[in-house]
Amino acid sequence: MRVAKEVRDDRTVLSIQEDRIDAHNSGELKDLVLKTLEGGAQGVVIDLARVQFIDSSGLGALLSGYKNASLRSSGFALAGLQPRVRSMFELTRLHRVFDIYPSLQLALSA
Amino acid sequence: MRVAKEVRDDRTVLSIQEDRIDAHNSGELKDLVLKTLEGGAQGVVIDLARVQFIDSSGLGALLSGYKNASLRSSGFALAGLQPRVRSMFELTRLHRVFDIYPSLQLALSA
Amino acid sequence: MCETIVNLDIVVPNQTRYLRLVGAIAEQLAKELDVKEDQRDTLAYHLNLALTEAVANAIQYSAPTDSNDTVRICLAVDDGYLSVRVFDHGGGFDLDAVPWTDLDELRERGRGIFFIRSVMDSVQYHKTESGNVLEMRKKIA
Amino acid sequence: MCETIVNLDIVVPNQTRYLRLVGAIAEQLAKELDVKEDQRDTLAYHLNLALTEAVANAIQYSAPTDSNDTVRICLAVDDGYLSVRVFDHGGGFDLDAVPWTDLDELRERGRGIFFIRSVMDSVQYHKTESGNVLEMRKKIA
Ligand SMILES: Nc1ncnc2c1ncn2[C@@H]1O[C@H](COP(=O)(O)OP(=O)(O)O)[C@@H](O)[C@H]1O
Ligand SMILES: Nc1ncnc2c1ncn2[C@@H]1O[C@H](COP(=O)(O)OP(=O)(O)O)[C@@H](O)[C@H]1O
Repeated sequence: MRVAKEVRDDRTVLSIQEDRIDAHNSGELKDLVLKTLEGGAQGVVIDLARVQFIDSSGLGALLSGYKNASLRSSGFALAGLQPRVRSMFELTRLHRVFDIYPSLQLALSA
Repeated sequence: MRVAKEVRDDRTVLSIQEDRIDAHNSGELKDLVLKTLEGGAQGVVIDLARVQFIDSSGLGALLSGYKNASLRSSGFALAGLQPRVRSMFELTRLHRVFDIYPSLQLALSA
Repeated sequence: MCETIVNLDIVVPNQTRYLRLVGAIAEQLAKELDVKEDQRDTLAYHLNLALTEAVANAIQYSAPTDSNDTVRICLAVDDGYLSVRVFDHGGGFDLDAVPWTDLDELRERGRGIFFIRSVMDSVQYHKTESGNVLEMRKKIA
Repeated sequence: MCETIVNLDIVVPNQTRYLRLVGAIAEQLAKELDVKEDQRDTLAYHLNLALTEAVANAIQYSAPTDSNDTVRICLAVDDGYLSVRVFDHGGGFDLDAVPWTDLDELRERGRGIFFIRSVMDSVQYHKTESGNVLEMRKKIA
């Protein structure tokens, strides 16, 4: 999975460079988020602006990150959800669970 | 086939609104060009900017227009060929036959 | 008029890298169906999603010895319905015993069948001697 | 390693409106193949073109009584080759007797086989009792 990693102030931004998150790459995403949190990141922002498709395993990987961040009292936010991706969060009501921002910029200035 | 027809000065511009010209719609294109020439158009410009795919029947429809226009001493030009479409003209050497302009604007100012 | 209009039979290795291809083919099919323009994109997405989930399960729950095995998917359009069948050669399961996902539980798994049920009109699973098949249907006209 | 990796079997009505779907599926397949990134788009386009021409011919030259008939297309990837077969139920023809198109002649027709020959590595046509098949192959690895 191609992901651009960047540290901005106190937060680590993971920008997904794939148009699809599914069972083929969600395991990798999960591992990457966990490693980032283990590495001591105080906050993680996942930029999903390029992602046009996410399946249940992709939501699972993000939930894993969310739960792990909560345990460590780190921040965990999602940014740039495309309409199709957003609809998956609504269908599963996970939009009420995650910290979601329209864009990376808004996530970083929050 | 969706085509926008517009008269600009002494020329009729036919802008193809489809991303594909193939055996399904090339007959219609051929008829439309012939009708336009029969209607007395002094020059016809086909704007192909939106077309991403053309097959042999599509080239045939354009050749029909070219030949009919020549018989009537009308102008006949093509504009806005995308790379894939352009490559079809090169493969068949028809780029040496047709009057081809990079854009509609350049075709009209020629 | 009960004829099958379009029939796609897809066989890919049981590897997740082919999920994208299967989903993309389903989207292309949806785009050619006689549905209202504003519903076409949603239908395409839903088909992509349902197939991705079903094929991922067929891969994941197939027998581990089947590492050289393939997954077969059939898409058929007929009589106003789109039917999708995904075959697997694993131990099978009782679909009716899979409850609707409790959305308040933040489990990492268990939303695949939920998505399939949400976006398709009907889902059935049959165990047969020659293999198992998950069959999903959706009205399109 | 001589196994078929991907196999797509497509059946559509013999109507030109389905050319787009068949071409789009071929493009999706090409995009999943192990070819260099810069060649992938060209390969996808060439496959779309060859299939569009072959299926258009299968539709056009099929028996006129076959108006309820279908066209079958098989795409298979194996052993570094992509093979495409298009079946028709018309009178058939002698492919080897079709000359390379004289590009200086400005005829409106007769560039379909020319395109197929230009973009594929090999083309063959077989008449059999159960139908005819145009088989095209392309090396992909
Ligand atoms: N093809 C299958 N073969 C066997 N079991 C399956 C199959 N598909 C689904 N299941 C069972 O149904 C359960 C629910 O599936 P799903 O909602 O996709 O969630 P997940 O796969 O994430 O657990 C799975 O945990 C599995 O036990
Ligand atoms: N499937 C087919 N069945 C019968 N004849 C065919 C078939 N495909 C091609 N042909 C013959 O080969 C000729 C050349 O085909 P092609 O290059 O596609 O040009 P076109 O179809 O425009 O004439 C056709 O005119 C036709 O006589």
